[in-house]
Amino acid sequence: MTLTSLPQRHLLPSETPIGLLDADGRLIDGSELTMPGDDVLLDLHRRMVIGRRFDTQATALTKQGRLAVYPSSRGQEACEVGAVVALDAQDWLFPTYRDSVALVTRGVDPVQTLTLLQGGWHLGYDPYELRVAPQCTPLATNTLHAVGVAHAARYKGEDSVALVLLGDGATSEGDTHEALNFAGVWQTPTVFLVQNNGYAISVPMSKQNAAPSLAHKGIGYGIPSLLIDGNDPAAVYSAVRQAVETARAGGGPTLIEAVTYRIEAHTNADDASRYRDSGEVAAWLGRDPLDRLEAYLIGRGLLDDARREAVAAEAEDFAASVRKGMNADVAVRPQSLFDHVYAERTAALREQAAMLEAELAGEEA
Amino acid sequence: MTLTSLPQRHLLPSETPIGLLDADGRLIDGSELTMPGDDVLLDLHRRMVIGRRFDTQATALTKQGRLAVYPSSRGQEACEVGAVVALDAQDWLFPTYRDSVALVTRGVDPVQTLTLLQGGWHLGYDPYELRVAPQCTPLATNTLHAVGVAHAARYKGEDSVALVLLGDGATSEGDTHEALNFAGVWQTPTVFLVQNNGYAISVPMSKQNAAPSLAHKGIGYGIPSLLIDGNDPAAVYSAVRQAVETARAGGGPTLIEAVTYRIEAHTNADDASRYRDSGEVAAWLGRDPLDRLEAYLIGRGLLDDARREAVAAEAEDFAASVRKGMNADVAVRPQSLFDHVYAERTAALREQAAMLEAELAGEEA
Amino acid sequence: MTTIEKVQQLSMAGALNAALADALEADDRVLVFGEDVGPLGGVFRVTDGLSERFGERRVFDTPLAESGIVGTAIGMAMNGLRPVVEMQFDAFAYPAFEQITSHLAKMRNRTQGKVELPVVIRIPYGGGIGGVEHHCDSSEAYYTHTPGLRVVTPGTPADAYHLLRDAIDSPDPVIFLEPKRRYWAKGEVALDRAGAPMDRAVVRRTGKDVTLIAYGPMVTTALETAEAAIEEGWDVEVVDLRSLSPFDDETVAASVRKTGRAVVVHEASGFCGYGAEVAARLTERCFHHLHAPILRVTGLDIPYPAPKLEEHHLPSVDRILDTMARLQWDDEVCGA
Amino acid sequence: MTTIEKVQQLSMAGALNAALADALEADDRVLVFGEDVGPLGGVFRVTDGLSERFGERRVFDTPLAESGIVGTAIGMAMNGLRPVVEMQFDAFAYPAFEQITSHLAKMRNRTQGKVELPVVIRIPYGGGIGGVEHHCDSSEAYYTHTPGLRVVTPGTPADAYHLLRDAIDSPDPVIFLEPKRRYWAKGEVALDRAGAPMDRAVVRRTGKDVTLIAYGPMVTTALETAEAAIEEGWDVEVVDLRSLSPFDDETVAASVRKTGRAVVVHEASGFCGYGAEVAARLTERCFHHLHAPILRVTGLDIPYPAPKLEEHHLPSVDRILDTMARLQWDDEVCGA
Ligand SMILES: Cc1ncc(C[n+]2csc(CCOP(=O)(O)OP(=O)(O)O)c2C)c(N)n1
Ligand SMILES: Cc1ncc(C[n+]2csc(CCOP(=O)(O)OP(=O)(O)O)c2C)c(N)n1
Ligand SMILES: [Mg+2]
Ligand SMILES: [Mg+2]
Repeated sequence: MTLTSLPQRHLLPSETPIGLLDADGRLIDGSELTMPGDDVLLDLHRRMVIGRRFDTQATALTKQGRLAVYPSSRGQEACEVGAVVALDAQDWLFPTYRDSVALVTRGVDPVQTLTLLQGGWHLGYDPYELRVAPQCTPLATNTLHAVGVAHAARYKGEDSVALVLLGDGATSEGDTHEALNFAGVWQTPTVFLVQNNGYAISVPMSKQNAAPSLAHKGIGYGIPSLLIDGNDPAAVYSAVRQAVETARAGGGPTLIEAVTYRIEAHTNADDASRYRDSGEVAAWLGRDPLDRLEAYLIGRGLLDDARREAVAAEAEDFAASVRKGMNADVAVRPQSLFDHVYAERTAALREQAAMLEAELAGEEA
Repeated sequence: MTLTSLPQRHLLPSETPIGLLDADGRLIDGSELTMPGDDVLLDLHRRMVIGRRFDTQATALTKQGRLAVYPSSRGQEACEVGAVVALDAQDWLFPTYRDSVALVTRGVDPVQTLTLLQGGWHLGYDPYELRVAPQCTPLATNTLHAVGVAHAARYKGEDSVALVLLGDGATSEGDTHEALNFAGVWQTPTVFLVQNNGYAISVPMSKQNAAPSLAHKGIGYGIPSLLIDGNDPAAVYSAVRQAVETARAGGGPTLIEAVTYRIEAHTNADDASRYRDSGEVAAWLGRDPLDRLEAYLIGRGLLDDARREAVAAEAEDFAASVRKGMNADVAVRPQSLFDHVYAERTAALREQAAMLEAELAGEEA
Repeated sequence: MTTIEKVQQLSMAGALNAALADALEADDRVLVFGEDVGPLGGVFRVTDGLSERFGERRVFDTPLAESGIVGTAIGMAMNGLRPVVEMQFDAFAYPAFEQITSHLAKMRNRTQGKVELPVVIRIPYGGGIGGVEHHCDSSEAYYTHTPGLRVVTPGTPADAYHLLRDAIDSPDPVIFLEPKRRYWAKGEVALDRAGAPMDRAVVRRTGKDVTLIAYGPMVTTALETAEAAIEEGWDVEVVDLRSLSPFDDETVAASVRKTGRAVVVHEASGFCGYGAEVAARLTERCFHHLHAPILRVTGLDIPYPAPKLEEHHLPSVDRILDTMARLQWDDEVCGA
Repeated sequence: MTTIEKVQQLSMAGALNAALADALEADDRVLVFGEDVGPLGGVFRVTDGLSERFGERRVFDTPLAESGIVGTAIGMAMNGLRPVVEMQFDAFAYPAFEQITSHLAKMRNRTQGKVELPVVIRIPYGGGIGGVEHHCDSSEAYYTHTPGLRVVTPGTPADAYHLLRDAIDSPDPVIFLEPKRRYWAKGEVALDRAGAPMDRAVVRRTGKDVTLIAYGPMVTTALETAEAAIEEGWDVEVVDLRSLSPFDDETVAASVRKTGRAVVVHEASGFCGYGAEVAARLTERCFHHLHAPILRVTGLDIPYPAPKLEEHHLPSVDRILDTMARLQWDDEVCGA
């Protein structure tokens, strides 16, 4: 009996990551994935350049003390950008702390994106405006929210899809399992994109999971899964787009594992030299997602120096606006502490607000 | 490429449950499983008869108010007995609330087994005596304990294996996922036996999981898995024995799904007519695990009327001893409430013990 | 005022069932789900008949995973629905603790009020039913210590109806604790929306000598104690808190200032139990009115015991009376 | 008494590291595991160098799953080992809540003492470090309300060493709360086993006017307050609880009876916080010695705020002094 003849075949991923562009930006023949149109590729390129510039800018802001902490997604731009571009306006994005580039790609104001890391409040943007859930820190917990949002969309007769991002480490949490299971049983329009960037802080995949791949988890929930090259922006876009369309059409959830690499340390506060070789990083730098897309686009004659420069200039402007926004001092309003605990302040909160008010008045006096 | 040529093939279960004896007790040709020896089969038979008698006795005790509640495993004796007989003395058993028959099969005193359900204390036996963990009520939580015990055994250089029993419903809990993952990564000598008895209280499999089978979860953890006929005692014994031997030899964990059926309601307090047809029950009664083993043994000439009667008489004696033990009034010692909260009573517990002592003295006076 | 047809004799389980039915009827954003709440009608039959009446689209069984239930409810509420979920027994809500504590309680705050989560988590709690381990916990203090959650618990069938309707209508997440030993006790229930607001305590019996503060399963016990106390010559005022968080300082402090003595009763273990907060805050607010320290009658500081021993653990009328006797009735009173 | 070589200047993180190393050295049943505790040495470097020194068999990284970490630790302890596990931050222990509450706390009780679980769960807790959401919770009350758990927290580097050694040796499970804002503060540490028993409070500063009760991160703040109070004319006694559960009634009540006034301080939200228990039980025991109600200075009843606002949430020297001023210094005193 051949594998493909098995009823379960469609639930299993390929043995190795599939892609559309190889590490040198050459088209891979006969890929199962569909090559996106040129306009999409150019859009991916432009957004990846901006995303990367945003990322380096944010890292720079940590050095100036303007951000408390920043988890960089350098090297993961194919996922951060490819996945988001594959969404439509009515779709939902559920990002983690690492996915700031995904947010700005979605159109969230970069300064509002950084509010969390700047320390002014836990969230700077309105999740309903662009259907972007708060960046989630407790790992894997938002997978369930994405399933719930997707289920509610179907209940209300809307055709929106929820895309949730999670890391390799987060797949070990019980919530990931419960979310995949609920999605499988309820057939919710949810797409799970695991960015397997090789590490959960310091912990490598070998200590995290013993499966042939993380995508092999799908079959345990009756969820079709894909194992893709996460440094190939065309592949990420294509896989997510296909999954989103399937979900929108009522075909249920998909699990995608995108194999990529975290080029920087876990955050600026982390010291990656304690647990990995610089040689490993160097090897992955050679598989850079942006370089490969540029090589392909140049080869195809779609990207010339003028356009590259224009995009670079746009990215610089973007970074400048981020710097400007972040250099402005954040006005924090102590009384706001009491405003959003409940729909209305309770009597106890009114007492505490009065105490704080008096303290602050005393300090001023 | 054929399925068997894939590196992942050994991690996937068969498409349908495999067995050694069909529903009529006929030997299945060419099974992947190894037929146990005649002595084992006779032992399984004897213990299944006793187990079933114990089970009906316990149900009867609920009617007389001697037990607060009893979750019957009628119909699941192939699992309850087959799995336990496959263990050696140094192995550990992690049972759930439903697995009282597994306990008595392991040799736990039946009255001590029923202490929990009688309400005298949460546990009546010493878990170390026969390496039987407390029957576990919070679903799936004991899967992790079994992984921990197995890991500790290897750390200490012991060759014991931990077998954990869980239900189809329990597979949905996050803890099951975490346990399978830890076991896979650490390669602990743990055997997971899922008794898929069709229901989690009232909830059928169709609302619980969308995978081709529960055994298909194994591959997501790199754990080899087996899908077996859970009403075939020879198959259960053989599968568990093989998994135990693999684990003991350092080959790591195995996930086994045994497809069986809960003949009775969830517990005596449940009303199964609210959620399932009697026709379904009738069909499963036709696949009775004990009948099929008897048919096979009789066909083989291994079981005659004399032996059947002897076993039945032994089971009756066993039931009588259970009745006797359960009719004895349980002496509860109120002061014991304070004895096992910490290794030593705290000052606060001493105060509370004195209060209770005074109250009881006052009542007597 | 209620029309006569709307007043019925109902058990607490029946009143809860009526509240769910009326809420489902009133608002199709309301969904009811959890383990066995569909065709079975829940292990306590609180959701009896609802999936049949409203369809399995609105009242349904989930896979067996409490974090999953609460986590997906959060998502649904983010997307405009009003989920009412059931945790089968108190201790089985613990797997959902992270979702409750880090998300349900905090979402409004994190998002500066942009995202609100009108989720109700129904949890049968407490003992007194001869349940085996893990089936009798009183877990209220875990939730009341978590800002952002409302925690309410009915003591009567009428309150069961009213508080559950209010909880479902609340823009805040509500932990709705159902005293399982009182599920079957009947009372008169007005199936309307009148009555005390969700966050107010109610004086169930007036008295002048001592305030007995109770909630949930202990309301009945407190009222029995008040009757028994007559013989001791104590006129007991019984306050039913109803809302554990927020706490109704006004009503309760007024009673304690009047009587000058108070006892707070609950089933949960005493140490860091809810009664500690009640005693501490009332002492802060009423110190100079107190003739004696506020005392607590609570479960012992032990894991919930096996059925045959639970009577020694649970607050009883006698234990409450013994405690009242320690309220320094004969002392020289000062500071009042 | 300690030999001179055994006394070192260490940060609290360093003292904890030394305690782990000495425990690993002393007993090969001790294992240290959790997220990133291996080669990285933990995000706070508390396990720095341990996996290198003792090997990854004894000090190792686990998959990323807190329930899994605690659940497997329980199994290992059942089978004779003494696991010391780390939860990376306070709020990330919540996924393990069921394992902690229903198993770790109860196993001894369920099995009538047959199975004991000498597990230590290390949890960095509290705020004051500019951490983003979910990184600054003070979750002690969830654990102290759970019978069967011991809960301890050091206020000084020396106590960090001693309490952790004691916790690892304890036959009971211990929730070991590490005040992360004090990780880097240095102090003199005697690397021996002398000192106060694990379950005793310690008077850190004697005074006669008011007892200031603190623990963990607030011990330093309390001592600073005591110095500042001199100017106000108040002679403050500072008690460091060390053991939150069980509570050392004897030491603390003696202090409060002596001073007649008390304030309890913690970072966690006040409502149903640990301070409620402290105030309630001391009021029960010391009522007639009190000149004023026992007051609490705690975090506000809000989710832990963002870094730029945390100063308003956390108890400060000024807020404690303001509270002390409300202890009715001029009133006619009665009942003492
Ligand atoms: C429940 C929970 N446990 C622990 C943490 C602490 N933590 C933050 S990020 C991280 C590693 C996550 O790794 P992964 O999921 O692979 O995502 P990545 O950071 O690589 O993007 C850990 C352990 C957390 N945020 N939530
Ligand atoms: C964590 C948890 N949630 C809920 C329950 C309540 N409960 C007890 S048994 C049960 C059904 C379990 O089904 P399954 O795992 O299939 O085992 P079976 O009873 O069929 O043997 C439920 C929901 C529980 N014991 N633990
Ligand atoms: Mg990662
Ligand atoms: Mg089942």
